[in-house]
Amino acid sequence: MSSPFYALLKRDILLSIKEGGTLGIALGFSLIVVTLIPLSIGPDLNLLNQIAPGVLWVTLLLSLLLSLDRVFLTDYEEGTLELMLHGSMPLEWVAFAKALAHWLTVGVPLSLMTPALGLLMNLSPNQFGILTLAALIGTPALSFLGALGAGLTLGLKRGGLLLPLLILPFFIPTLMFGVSTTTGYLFASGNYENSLALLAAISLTSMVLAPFPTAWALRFNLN
Amino acid sequence: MQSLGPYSNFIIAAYAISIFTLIGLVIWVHKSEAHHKKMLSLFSEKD
Amino acid sequence: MELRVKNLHLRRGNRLLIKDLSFKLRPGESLQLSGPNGVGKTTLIRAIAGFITPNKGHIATAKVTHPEQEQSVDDQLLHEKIHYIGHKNGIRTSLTVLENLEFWANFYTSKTPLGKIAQKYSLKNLLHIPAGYLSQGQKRRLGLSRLSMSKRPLWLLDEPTVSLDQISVKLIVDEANQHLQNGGLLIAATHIPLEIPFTQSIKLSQPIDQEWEALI
Amino acid sequence: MKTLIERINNTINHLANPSKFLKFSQIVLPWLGALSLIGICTGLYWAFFKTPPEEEMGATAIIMFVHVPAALISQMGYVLVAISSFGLLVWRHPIADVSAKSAAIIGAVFTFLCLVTGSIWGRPDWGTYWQWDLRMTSVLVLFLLYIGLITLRGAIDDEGQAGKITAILALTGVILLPIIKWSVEWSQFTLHQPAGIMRGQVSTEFLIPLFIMIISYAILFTYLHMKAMRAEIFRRRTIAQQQRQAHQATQIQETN
Repeated sequence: MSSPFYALLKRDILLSIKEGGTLGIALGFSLIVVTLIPLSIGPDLNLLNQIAPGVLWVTLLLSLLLSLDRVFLTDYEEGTLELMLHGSMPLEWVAFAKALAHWLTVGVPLSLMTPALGLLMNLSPNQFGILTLAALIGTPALSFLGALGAGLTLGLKRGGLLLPLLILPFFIPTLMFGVSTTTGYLFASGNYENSLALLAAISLTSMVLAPFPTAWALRFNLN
Repeated sequence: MQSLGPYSNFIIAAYAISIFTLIGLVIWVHKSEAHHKKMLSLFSEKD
Repeated sequence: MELRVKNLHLRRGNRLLIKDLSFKLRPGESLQLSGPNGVGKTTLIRAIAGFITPNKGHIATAKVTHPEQEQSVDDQLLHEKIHYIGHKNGIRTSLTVLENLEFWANFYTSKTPLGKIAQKYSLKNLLHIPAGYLSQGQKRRLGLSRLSMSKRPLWLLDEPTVSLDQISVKLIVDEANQHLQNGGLLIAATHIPLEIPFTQSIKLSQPIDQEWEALI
Repeated sequence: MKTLIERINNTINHLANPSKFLKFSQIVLPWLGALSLIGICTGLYWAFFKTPPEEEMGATAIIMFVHVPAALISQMGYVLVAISSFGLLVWRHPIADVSAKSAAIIGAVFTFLCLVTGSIWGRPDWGTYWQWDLRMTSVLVLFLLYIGLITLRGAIDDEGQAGKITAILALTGVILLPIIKWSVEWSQFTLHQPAGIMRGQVSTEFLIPLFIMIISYAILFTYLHMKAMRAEIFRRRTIAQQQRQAHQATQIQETN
């Protein structure tokens, strides 16, 4: 691991602890969304159990999205991002490090929170393992594609509002494979290992490819 | 002419929407081209 | 290292700000950019810093060992040879002064002890204070401290003395002169005269008939 | 073969010059307009009066003559957006940006038409206006992508910047659209329905008018695209003139 990369990663994690905020909002948001579901469709435990995978994944997508617009914004406004262009590390690695930091500070905690949300959706504790595992494997794609969206909307006054519209369609593959992994395991209706492998493939591909257009967008925004 | 059958409403609706939207689009590009052309000649250097 | 700017054209939107600008900067030479606001000083500096792609012409560096040959290095490599001090300080207000210094030192893989840098820029007593609480002058000094972190041949200073007191201005001037004596290159845009013996000067002025032309 | 490539290259270079494009389009546009009008009228006449009713799919199959061309053109439109975006990012030519901007708006309208006609066609066939089948779903995603492109461009103030950043989104979309489609298909989310129109089950009497309609729609798209590009070029030139005059006015004020 190259040293500037590690320095940036360390700084971003330190910042998320110091500035707090975003993670709390994401966790709180996911809790309120899952609370609203039974309130809106009625407390039918069987029905809740059946729709749990879909609801939990949509909740995960939405709450992760909430914190994405901050990924580059403060650094851009304070002039740090432009100076990162002059480091020994290409901007692609900067984009990678910042997306990875986002996953570590938002994606991982949100994934670890899913069992608690599963409880509210009438899932039994022996199903929590696969739920968390799938979330952990699927969320890197969300962070890395989301960072791309954050890079695209960086120069906008209200980029945070546009970001979901641009990036949610790109989350569909993760959603599809995530839900089919969880459903496959929970209801034994299908093979879940394949879905899990594809979920991992989507995450790895996003991690490898997304930093390139992200760095491209960042360069254009420094113009 | 073939008979449109019991679903003629649907057929008419599909065609009407398509044709009116396309005509609208044609009118829009015409108007916007004419408008911007006029603006350009208005602001162009006379000399 | 030598900086070569050749037939540079820069535009912002529909306006051609810099037209056909060429100059050369050799080791130890410095260039002063002057002129009223909005004539393109910042744009020129940001173009050399690599943030703006020229519309025509090119910016390149060459090794001085072969002055006759056109040995140009591509722009990507230029990035690691530049210290850019812009309008923004590039410090994170929620981190302490020390955390900011540590990050930049690691990011630039600097070997200079941080204590020495803090001493030089009179930040020693502020190390554990969040940067957000600093005064404008202190923030500026923290930003400028990057200049001492890694040795880089080309310094681009855009209004470096903004919100600095007399002592700090002198510090910057001394640093810049030291840099030039060591064979460095310097380009500075300033309103006020600096005690730097500039070898070249470009006064960007606003011609009445400045070119406004649609890109298309 | 080589001369053909050279000729295509020359044509592209020729058209990349905005002034030459304006002249060229001025000449071509009336012909394109007339051709697409005649084509659409012929196609529709043929479809309604010369074609026996489709036996397998029922009378509503006649909707295909406006649905299938819209579906194809919506995809072609995106391909054009992507090619233009690529051209902008690689050659940095502003006319590529104008082309991408115009194609996105018109492509979005054709996608909308595809969705609406498909939905209307679905009601008698499926018993519902919206069926989450693979094709409808992927057209919906395409539509969302078009909307994203248009709103992103609209949200960025600096036009040069807007073009380049939108181009990145367009190219990302090209890579992700097939993956999205495949993921929807793979997860067996979509309902299985009988194979449709493009799988050779259409009777041959239908193919000729369908083909005429597709060609006419393509010509219409070219017509609309060229017109919109002309408008956009005029608009950008006007803005430059206005900025120049505003600037000159302040200069005169200062010298007085």
